[in-house]
This record gives sequence, structure tokens and C-alpha cells, in this order.
Amino acid sequence: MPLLQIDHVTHYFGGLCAVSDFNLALESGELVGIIGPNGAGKTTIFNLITGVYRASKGSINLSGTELVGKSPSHITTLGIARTFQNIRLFKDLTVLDNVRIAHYSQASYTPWESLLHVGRYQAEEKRIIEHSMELLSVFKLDHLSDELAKNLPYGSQRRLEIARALATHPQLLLLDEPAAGMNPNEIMQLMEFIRWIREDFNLTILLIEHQMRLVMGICERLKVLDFGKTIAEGLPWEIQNNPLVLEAYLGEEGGEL
Amino acid sequence: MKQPSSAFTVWRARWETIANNRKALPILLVLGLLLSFAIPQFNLVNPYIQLIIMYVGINIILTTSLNLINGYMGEFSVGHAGFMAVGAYASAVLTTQVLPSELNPWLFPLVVLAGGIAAGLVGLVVAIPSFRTRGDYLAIVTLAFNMIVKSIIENIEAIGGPRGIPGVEKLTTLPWTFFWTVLAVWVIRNFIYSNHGRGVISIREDEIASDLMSVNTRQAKLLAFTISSFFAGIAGALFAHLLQFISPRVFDIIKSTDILIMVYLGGIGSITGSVLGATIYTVLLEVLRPLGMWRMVLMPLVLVLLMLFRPRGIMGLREFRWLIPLQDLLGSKRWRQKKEASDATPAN
Amino acid sequence: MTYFLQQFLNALQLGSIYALIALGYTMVYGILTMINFAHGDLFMIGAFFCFIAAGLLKLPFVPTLLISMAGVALLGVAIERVAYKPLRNAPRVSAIITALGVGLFLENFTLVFSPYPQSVPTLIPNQTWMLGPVSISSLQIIIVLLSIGLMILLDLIVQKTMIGMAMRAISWDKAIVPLMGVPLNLIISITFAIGTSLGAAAGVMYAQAFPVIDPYMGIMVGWKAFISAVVGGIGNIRGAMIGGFILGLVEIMVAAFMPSTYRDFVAFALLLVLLIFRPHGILGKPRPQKV
Amino acid sequence: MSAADVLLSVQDLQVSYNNIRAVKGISFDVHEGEIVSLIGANGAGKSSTLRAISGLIPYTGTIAFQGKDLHKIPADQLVALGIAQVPEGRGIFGNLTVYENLKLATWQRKDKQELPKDYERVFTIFPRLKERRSQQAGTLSGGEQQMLAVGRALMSRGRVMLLDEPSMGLAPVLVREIFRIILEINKTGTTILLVEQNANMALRVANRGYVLETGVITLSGSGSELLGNPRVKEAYLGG
Repeated sequence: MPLLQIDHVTHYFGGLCAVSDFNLALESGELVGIIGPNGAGKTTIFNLITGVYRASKGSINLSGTELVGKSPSHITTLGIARTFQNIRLFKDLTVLDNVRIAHYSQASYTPWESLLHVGRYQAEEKRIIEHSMELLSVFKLDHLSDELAKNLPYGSQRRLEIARALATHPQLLLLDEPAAGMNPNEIMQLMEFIRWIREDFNLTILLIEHQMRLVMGICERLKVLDFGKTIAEGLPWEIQNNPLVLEAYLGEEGGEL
Repeated sequence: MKQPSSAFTVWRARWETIANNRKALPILLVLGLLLSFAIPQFNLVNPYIQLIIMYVGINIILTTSLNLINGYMGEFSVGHAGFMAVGAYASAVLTTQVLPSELNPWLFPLVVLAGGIAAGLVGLVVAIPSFRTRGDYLAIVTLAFNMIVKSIIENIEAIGGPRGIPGVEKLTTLPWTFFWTVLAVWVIRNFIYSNHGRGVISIREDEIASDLMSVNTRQAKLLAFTISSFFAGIAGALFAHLLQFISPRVFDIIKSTDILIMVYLGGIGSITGSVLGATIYTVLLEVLRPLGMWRMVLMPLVLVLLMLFRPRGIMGLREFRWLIPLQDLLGSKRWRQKKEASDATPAN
Repeated sequence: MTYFLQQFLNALQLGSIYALIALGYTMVYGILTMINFAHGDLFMIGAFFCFIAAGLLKLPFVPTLLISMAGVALLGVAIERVAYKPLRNAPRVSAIITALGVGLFLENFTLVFSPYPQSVPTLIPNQTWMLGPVSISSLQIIIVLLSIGLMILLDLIVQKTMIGMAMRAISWDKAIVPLMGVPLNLIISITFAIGTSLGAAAGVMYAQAFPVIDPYMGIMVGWKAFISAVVGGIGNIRGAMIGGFILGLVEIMVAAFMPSTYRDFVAFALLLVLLIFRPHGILGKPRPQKV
Repeated sequence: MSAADVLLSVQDLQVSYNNIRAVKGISFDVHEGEIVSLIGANGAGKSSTLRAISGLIPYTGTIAFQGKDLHKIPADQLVALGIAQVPEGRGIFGNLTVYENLKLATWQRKDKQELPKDYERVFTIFPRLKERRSQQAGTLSGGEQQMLAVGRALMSRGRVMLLDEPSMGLAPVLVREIFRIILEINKTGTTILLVEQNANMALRVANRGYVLETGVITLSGSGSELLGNPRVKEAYLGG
């Protein structure tokens, strides 16, 4: 059984059809990319999977559990985490706190223990800090743990966002344009990094990206969207030479103007 | 190097030593408690100043609790006096109409607690429909709530209607004020430095991201709002038994405005700020009394200037270090030390 | 029935005053998404301008009204430039708190010069006509007609003129407006001028209808007008007018048919109930938020 | 071409925001009467460049229009200088009618007697807008909104028109339509600076083009030269 099964998902904004009849089956451990020009509906799909939007039609299923209609926080606890196209860190909080917050649903102490700092509070907080710091050190951010997130350089902010997402213990990680704003060199490093976290954290990864260098380099399968519809899918090299895809990106060639 | 030796830098250095010294805290608390008993006992300061000190304490409770919503959660609640009224009336009805008066001094802590619980429950009821949409929705609901509470009280003859309850026993003493103020500040501080509190703060930073990081935002909001109104109720109960007379007019929107000003003066998202804001505002109003009505002209000007030059208030988002729990302060450092130690030990 | 009609006339009078003030809240909110908490106090200043012009300078009604509107408009623009504009990029509440401070300043500053309630001379010859069993006063007619006239004028400005277009454009997307060559700050100033002068007109009429004025009169009336704006759908100009009349009607009718102390309770409870069912007010529309 | 023809000149432009260096020192010129296309994949820094020219974001370097430094000039004065804009995502005012959207763009125009002629011109180019002139702009389709945005820029009668991704989110048929209109507008004497993701179209209409990759200009040349250059495809789809 696939880890994530999306069937016939359609979503409207007002009268506009942002995603139409989207299907995807993600096997555990896969690394799949969704590409397509601006405004093709890619981020909308992430918002539908994570419960930020509620699909107008269709079903989204995570190892047997229907996700449509569940709240984003609930879906996250079921094992889906994500990053954002335009980095959404908690800017005025420290790097450590950013990761600690992602432990919210795992901390097993009650509001009363929160108010009085008794019971499991001490032990749990110690555990959360240690786990957070471990994660940060994996991402080479541990020395910055007490900086405010907004003061981090751009690349580190991107990494912190992934670290924060991993703190929720996901099975499935959704990366929304992780390479945005990076130069070719940084993209090479990011590719290594994504491969490596997939192994190390046992993840299934779905990513949206414009930087073809990255997508072609690491994705096992691709889905190409344009105007909310899937226009192509297959292996990276197939996609690269698919005329429909070329047209979606570069515009049509020839023809009367 | 040029040695800065002005009185200001010396004073500032001293202040920072105190402000950042964790050991100062228990000493200050014990000292404070002793003083709170000694002052009325030996009349160390005149009764007028004692009264001001008690008002400062009550205002600290109000400011800190409102800061939880407006500063930490980033919502905009404007009707805090409404919750204060609930606590004040609940407790005053208990001491004047329900409990035998000879028991009042003994049961006073429970009476105050009852005031807090009543306000907390009302807060929960107000909160449930209020967080449906973001933005100024809460402002409007709490504003209306403040006016509704006032109006309801005016219409209940059994609790004095518009005339209020006169002859409330003066049960609020300096030690009790000290106790409740410290308790309120401590509990709210604890909450902020906990998993639930971090959830609340993340809502301020980015609600959608917070939700997607597994924070149950609805639960966190309800929790914060209940706690905030609980302490407003505590402050109301203390206030009623200090003023010895309460009426609906005391808890109108002007009172709520006062609390708002103290929060933003001291600084949003800061306990230290709330303590300072409440203290400075209350004391300044008394100190400036000789200016007569001009002080009421001056104070808003100060507020406007402060907002223009420090939009987040005096201590906005900053805290004295001794208020922060050790693990928040040192957690990362300890972890690093531990790591270095284990790295140094060769693996077998 | 006669009694009801009589009360209905009173409701129109009160409602038009609320509506005029509510317009100021809603216009500023529409373009800056800021609650101008000082607006109720500008209404009060309007009433005091009326007191000065009519009581001290002995001017007739029309000059009094114009002086008051112009004076308050200037004050409103000055407040925006000095106190709000520097905070346009600061946290949103900072501007709101500043507005609160400005409001307190206006109240207390006025209080220094006028510690006691002042009575304003009536400028409109008070004549009462009987329409069948219902009596109607010249003052009521003037207040209602003048308010409605001002509202129609405002509606024309907003719907038909370039300035009105620019205001609406700002409320849609402030960032794009300068790209069209439209000076943002000028339009914001004009919006403040118009909004506050309407508040001043309400102040003058209020002072004529209830001729004893004091520096704190703006607080409660201001809050209620704000509530009217919310009921109508904050940011929506026609909504503010509707909201003002609804609130006036509710208040007068509750006072007429129930113990008058229920007035505020019913008015605000109604507001809450309405907001539960229509969180964006009667004419307000939610704008989809992009994630 | 002589330096006198240079209408818009960008020298060593750098833009950073939120700790991102979006544009890392680029230089280019736009000459009178030209169509210049700035192309590149998403996030290459195209829009940041345009936003800097519009005065919407802070930058370092020099941007000059007809030799006049634009650094100190407020955004709303650019139109008066002769810079007409079609903002990213169209930026039409959805709560105004089509006609009002057009009218608002004439705020800085001194020659009011010329206006009827210009409305006529816009409505001739875009008959659809004429049909919908009293409809709320928010109810228009994506293509119509883009036409309105271009029409609005025409109403402000700039010497140069800046277009930010006019093809975004439009179906191929409409994309062709928009580019045909851009050519037409250029023929009537308006200089055009175009920022586009749709490289094929943008280069076909352009006299000259620049390829941006992660904030740097990596290729430049005449439109037809670039159109045949395989490096352009690589800039998008990787090598």
C-alpha cells in the first residue's frame, strides 16, 4: 500500500479551478518532484495535503487515514511535515525555540504542569531541548541555537526550516522550493543534503521546485503541472525532453505572432 | 582607553548586575515578603503610600495577564476590565452576602481564588466564539463584552445595580497583595516558558506555520485566554477588597484602556515590561499629582512619544535574565558542554 | 403605533449621528486597516468647536458647522501626519495604541480648559410641527436631512471622483497605487480630512440635540459608532451608514419598550449575535487570504 | 547606437531583502524604441530588478531614466517622468470598474483633452475591455485582467513601459495575444522593458535580451541570437 494516496483531488478558489483531478501515489521511501511554471497550482497541492485548504473534491489518504477535513495540526501529528516557499520561521524567536515549538504535540505534560513547572515538566523540557539540539547539530546550526531566527543568513534559514519540520517526526516531508534563491554551488550541496536526510531520517519526500538542476538531480519521478492539470509525468530525463513541458516553461516555439 | 565614569554608567552597570543576577531573586522575594508584613505593622511609610504600593501590585497582575494575550499571543483584547469586574463582584458578593463576616479574613484567599475562577470561566465562554477569525475580531468582541458586563451588573438589583456594592470589607492587605502579585507573575512566567506557552507565542509569530508544526492553536488560544481572565479576576477581587466599594462604573472601558496603556508602555511580550509598565504608570500618575489636570495631558503624550520611538514599548520582547528558567537560559550551553565532553572521550 | 413612529423619528436622529461618526472609523480602516481610536474624541472636539463658534463668537449655524468641520479636519490630518504616519510599517497595534493615546490627550487637554460641562446655545429655531399625532421638530429635520445630505455627498465623492477612486484603490491594494502615479500620502490625508470632518459635523449636531457637552462625551458615542461600523462591515462605507441607523434604532426602541437600563446590554448583545453569524458584518466581505 | 539614445540605464544594481541577495550587481541599458527582455527561471532576480526600478524596494547601484537618477524619486512620480508600469500579478484594483482602473492611471496626466483619444486607443486594442468597461475588474478573467493592466499602463502615456511577467498564468493562446499587443505598442513608439519567464516569446519580440540566473546576468545578446542559444534552455531546465 502506498504511503500517500491522492485520488481525483480538485480545488476551486471562488470560480477558479486551481487544481483539477490530481492523482498521486507515493510509495514509502520515494523522492518525487512536482514541477511546473508559476501559478500552476503546485503550492495549492501542498496546502491541500497539509489541511491548510480543504479539497473541494477527492480524497487524500495517508497509510489508511483520510486527511481531507482534518486540521493542519492533526495532519502534522499523523506524520506529514513541510517547509514553505517563502520561509515562514518564527522570526522573533530563537533558533532553538523554533525547533522546540515543533515538539508541541509530543510533549506529554498537562497545562497544569506548564503553569506550575512541576511533574513531568523538567524531564520533558530537558528531553525536548536535547532532541532539538541534536537535530540542530545534524544541520550544523547548533552553534547558532540562541540567535533569533531572523538574524540567520538565508541558507541557514532554509536549513532551519527543514530541521523544524523534522522535529515533528514526519514520515512524509514536503519541501516547497527548497532551492529558491540559491546559487548552483549551494544547490549542489542541497541535493546532497536532501539525499542524506532521506536516508538518515527514513523519509519519503515530495518536493516542489523550479530549479531544474535540483529536480533532475535527485528526483526519482516527476509530475508536471500547468494550469492545475497534470501535463506530464515520468522519469526526469523523459520530462526534460517532453515538448509539452518545454512549452510550459519556455513558451511555445514558432507559430504566428 | 577612555574610561566612562559618569554616574549614569555606574548606575547602569549596577542595575544590570542586579537585573541579571539570579541569586538576587530569592533574596528580593524574602525581603519583599518581610517588608510587606513590616510596613503596615510598623507604619514604615504612610498609609497613602501603602495604598499606592497595593495598587501597583494589582496593576502588575492586570498588566501581566493582559500581556499574555496582547503581547505573547499577538491578539488584541481590549476589555480586560470586564473580567476584572467578574472577579470583583463574585468575591464581593461572597464576602458581603454569602459568607459569615467573622470568617472573611480567614477565607479571603479562597474568596480571591473564587473571583479568579469565576472570571476564568467567563473568559473561556467568551473565548470559544471569539477566535473564529483573526485580526480585530477579538477586539470587538472583548469591547462589547466589557460593555455587556457593565450593563448586566447595572441591571441586577441584588448586587446593587448601578449603585454598586458599598461597604466591602477591607481585606486586601500588603502581604496578600504581595503574595498574589508574585504568584500571578510566577505562574504566567511559568506558562510562557512551557510547551503550551511556546505554542501561544508561535501563534503570534505565524499562526499557519504554528498549526503546521503540530501546535493545536485553538486549544492554545483558549488556554491562554482562560488564564488571562483568571488573573484579571484575581486582580478584581483584590481591587474590590481594597477600594471597599465597587460599582459598574469602576470597570468601564476607561479602566480597560488604562490596562492597555500599561501593557504597551512596559512592552509587549515581556513580563519584566509588564511589571515595569504597571509600576511606572501607577507611580508616575501619583508623582505628577501636583501638576493637577495637566498630568492627564502629559501621560498620553508620553505614551504617543514612546510608541513613535519604541513601537514595542520599553522592554518589548526582552526579559531580565533572572525571570527566565535555567533550562531556557542554559539548555543549549549545557548540551554543548556535554557534547564536547563526550567528543573528548575516545569511543571504545 | 403613534408612540412607535415618534420613537422612530428619534431613532433616525440618533442613528444619523452614529452613522456620520461610523463613516470616519470605516474610511480610515478601509485604507489603513487601522482602528482610529481617537475618532470619538475628534467628534467631541467638533462639539467644542461648535461651543466656541456659537457660544463665544455668537456665529449662526452654517458658519459654525463649517468652522467646526474645517478645524477638526485640519486637526485630523495633523494627527495622521505626526502620530500615525511614522508607524505605518511598525506593528499594527502600535498605531492603535498611539491613537488611544491621542484620544486621551484630546480628552484631557479639553478638560484642562473646560473642567465643567458646557451648554451650547441652540442655533436652530426650535419649531415643532404635528404630522397627525406625531410631533416633529425643526432640529430633527435638519439633523436627519443634513446627515443624509453629507452621506450622499460622501458617497458621490467616493464613487464618482478621482480621489474617491484612489481611496477605493488603496483599500484594495496599497502597494500598487503609487505605480499608477497616485500620491498615496495625499490621498490618506484627504481621507482623514473627510472622515474627521464628518465626525465634527456629527459633533455639532449632537451638541444641538443634546446641548450639554463635556470632554468625555466622545468615548461612549465613539465606541458605539465604531460598533456600528463593525456591524455594517468595517471598511464598507454604505455598511457604516446602515450600521449607524441600526444601532440608533435598536437603542431607541429598547429604551422605549423596555427598562432603559437594558439599552446598552441589548445593543451590544445584538452585535455579538450578529457577528457570530456574519463575522464580517452586514455588507463586509471576507477577502481570501493567500497562504 | 549612441549614448544619447539610452532611455533607461541600470548600473551595478544590487538588491537584498530578508537576508537574501536577490540581485548581485547587474548592469544593462534600454535604448529609445527598443524592446528589451530580461528572462530567467523563477527566483533569478527578475522581479526584484523591476521592483527596484519602480522604487518599491531599496537597492544599491544607479538607475537612471533619461540621465536622471531615480534614487530619490518617490514611486508615484515615476509615472510623471514617463515610466508606465504593468506590475507583477497584474495589480489591477478588483473593486474598481474597468473604466475606473484606466482612469486612475491618468492621475498625473496634464493633457486632459487628449484622454478621450487614449481611451479610444485602448478600447481599439482591447475590444474586450470596452465590452466590460463598467464591470468590476475583479470579475474579469486572468487574460482580461492582464489586458487591463497593459491598458492602464497605456493610459499613463509613458515613454517606456515596464512589464513584469505579463504571460504569468495565461493560456498559450492568450500569451501570444499579449505579446502581439506588446509588439504593436512598441511600434507606436513606446520603449519596452519586459521581464519574463516565457523565454521563447520574450526573445521573439525582443530586440535584445538578458538572461538572469540567481541574480547575475549570464548571457546577453540580440533576441534572435539568444533564441537559438541552447544555454538559455539550460538556464531553465538544467544541463
